[in-house]
Amino acid sequence: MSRIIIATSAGLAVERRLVLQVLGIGSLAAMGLAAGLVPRAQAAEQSLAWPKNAFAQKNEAAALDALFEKPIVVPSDKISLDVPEIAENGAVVPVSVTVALPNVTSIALLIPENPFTLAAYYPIPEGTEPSISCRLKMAKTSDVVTVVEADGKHYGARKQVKVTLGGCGG
Amino acid sequence: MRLALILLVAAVALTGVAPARAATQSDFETAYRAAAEAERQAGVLRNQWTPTETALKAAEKAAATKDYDAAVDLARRAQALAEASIDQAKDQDKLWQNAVLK
Amino acid sequence: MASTIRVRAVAHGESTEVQSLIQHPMDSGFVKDKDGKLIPPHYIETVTFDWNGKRVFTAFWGPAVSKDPYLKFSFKGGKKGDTLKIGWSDNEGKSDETTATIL
Amino acid sequence: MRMAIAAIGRRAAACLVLLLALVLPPASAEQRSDPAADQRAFQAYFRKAFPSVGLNDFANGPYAVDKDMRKQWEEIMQFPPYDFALDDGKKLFETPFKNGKTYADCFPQKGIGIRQNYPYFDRQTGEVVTLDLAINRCREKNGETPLAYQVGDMAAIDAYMASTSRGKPFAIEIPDDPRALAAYEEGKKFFYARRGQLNFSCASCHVQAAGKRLRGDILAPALGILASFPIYRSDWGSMGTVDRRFISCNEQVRSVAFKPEDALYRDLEYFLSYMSNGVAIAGPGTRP
Repeated sequence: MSRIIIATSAGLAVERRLVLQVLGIGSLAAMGLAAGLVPRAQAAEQSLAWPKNAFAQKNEAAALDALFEKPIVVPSDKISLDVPEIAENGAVVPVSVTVALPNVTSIALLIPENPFTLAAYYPIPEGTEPSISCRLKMAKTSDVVTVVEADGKHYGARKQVKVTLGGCGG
Repeated sequence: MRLALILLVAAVALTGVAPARAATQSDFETAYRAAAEAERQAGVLRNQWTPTETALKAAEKAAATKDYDAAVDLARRAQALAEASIDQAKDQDKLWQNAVLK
Repeated sequence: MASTIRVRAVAHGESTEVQSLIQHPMDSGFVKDKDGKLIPPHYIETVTFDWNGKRVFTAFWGPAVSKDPYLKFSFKGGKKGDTLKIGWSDNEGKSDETTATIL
Repeated sequence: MRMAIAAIGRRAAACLVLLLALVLPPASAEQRSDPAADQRAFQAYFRKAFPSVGLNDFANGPYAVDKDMRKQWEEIMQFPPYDFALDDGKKLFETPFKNGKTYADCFPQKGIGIRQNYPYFDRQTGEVVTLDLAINRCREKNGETPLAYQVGDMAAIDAYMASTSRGKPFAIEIPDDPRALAAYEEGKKFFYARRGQLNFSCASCHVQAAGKRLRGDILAPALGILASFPIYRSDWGSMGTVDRRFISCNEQVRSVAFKPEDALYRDLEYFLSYMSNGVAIAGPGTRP
């Protein structure tokens, strides 16, 4: 109920952000201060086991809920998500994320059109740059979504990658 | 035009013959032998097609289940494909020169 | 048996850039073999990087990470000659680890 | 007197040539064979079609002609997936056979930096010898079983040998020997002749449609196409040799492929490599 799917266009993003603030207050009230009372270090430690439940989810909302406990994801232009427009091969799609936000504690990568949505989750310890590159498989054309946790808040960015049938060429 | 005529004749022949009597093992063997021979010739020209091989195998399979109608059909298809590949090889034996970068 | 892990760690001023490549099939569980049977999922779940006993990076992966997975990140600290310890473990309980010298 | 004999001889020779021309029309095609002229026309075509691509960059196939693909490739090349094969290949290459000899003993310059000279025409046996064939002959000569072509150890050894030749331009020679010219012509014909139910030639994709998209892929220009071999193809998820590529290309146009190292494939490799003389070896490489 409190989660917002990230918008792609800037205009929509602003609109959503206003909505978010309203919802944000609501959800904060609903949850009480419990979440805020968990010290960051402890939260980081807890996250250091492979998040089995999150990796088992088959849609974006469920995966994010499992990973972050109903996060409010705000689109952010401080996240640069670098993916190809057209994947040369869906089996190997280079993905890079660089975040220009302070106190980043994790970076998650999701591919909503894949059988399992969550592709990779990177807790970022203190002293490690909030910037990663890896290669992911994509079953078909989909958005690649990144959700970044920073100062206990959640920020997102997404971009579409077209995956076409290969099998020839070279 | 000629192709249309051939097809027409073939269609008439098929509709005329097929319902009259089901294909026998010997029909299959005749059709298969002809197809295999055409495919062998394509092999000599080093120009076999994979769909021909697929059709030949499917024909064998159909014959093994005694579905001779299907087996004959598949063998004839294999023969047509093999003959097309032979034609291709013979045509390309000269035509390839037109494609050479000069 | 050669290591399944390749690491290139280079110190640039205050931080160290780490790139790694791990030899692993990363089978998704959705691909069929030649006989049409599904290849069961087999993928790395966790990769860890330690520098001077400090955990500088953890990767949690699912089956959507590509075969022979590649990873790049940077951490503050690390200098030429320091060692980096890298380890992975997969969903079948297999694992490997190696050490690399920062260049 | 001597002049008369010479005159008769000349006339007889002329008759013989005429007779031969009548009896053996295909021989005239071979007589017209001019590999050097073919090569000039071939390279000029691609240089004109892709004016911004440097000669050596043709080795990089689709990545030379498409910006978005190139960016993905550069990212992949930060840690190329053929690294494991390269290391395996070096180890295999350096491991002695049971008789104590090594691959190095079979090759000129101990096998280092020679990839650009393959395939070559062997005047003793009258056939085209590719690097892969030479590797297996080396094994057999030393009492070892030949390796399977296309993948695995063969691709790994290729990868290592190619890596020692990086930057060295293809330098294929076609000796003045009718058998060598015949092999070259066979390869050339194979390249340009349409085959398979889809009626494609190698040239349909890699000349006429080079640089264009076919389904999800960008088709590599034929010039320099073998300079990056062996390749790690993401589509295969593994390494493959020239044979593997030829066989998969043939199958894609629904043509029954030949066995690896079939004389036709060796001739094709001979032709294609000769067309790419001057393009530097860049293997091993990666492809989508």
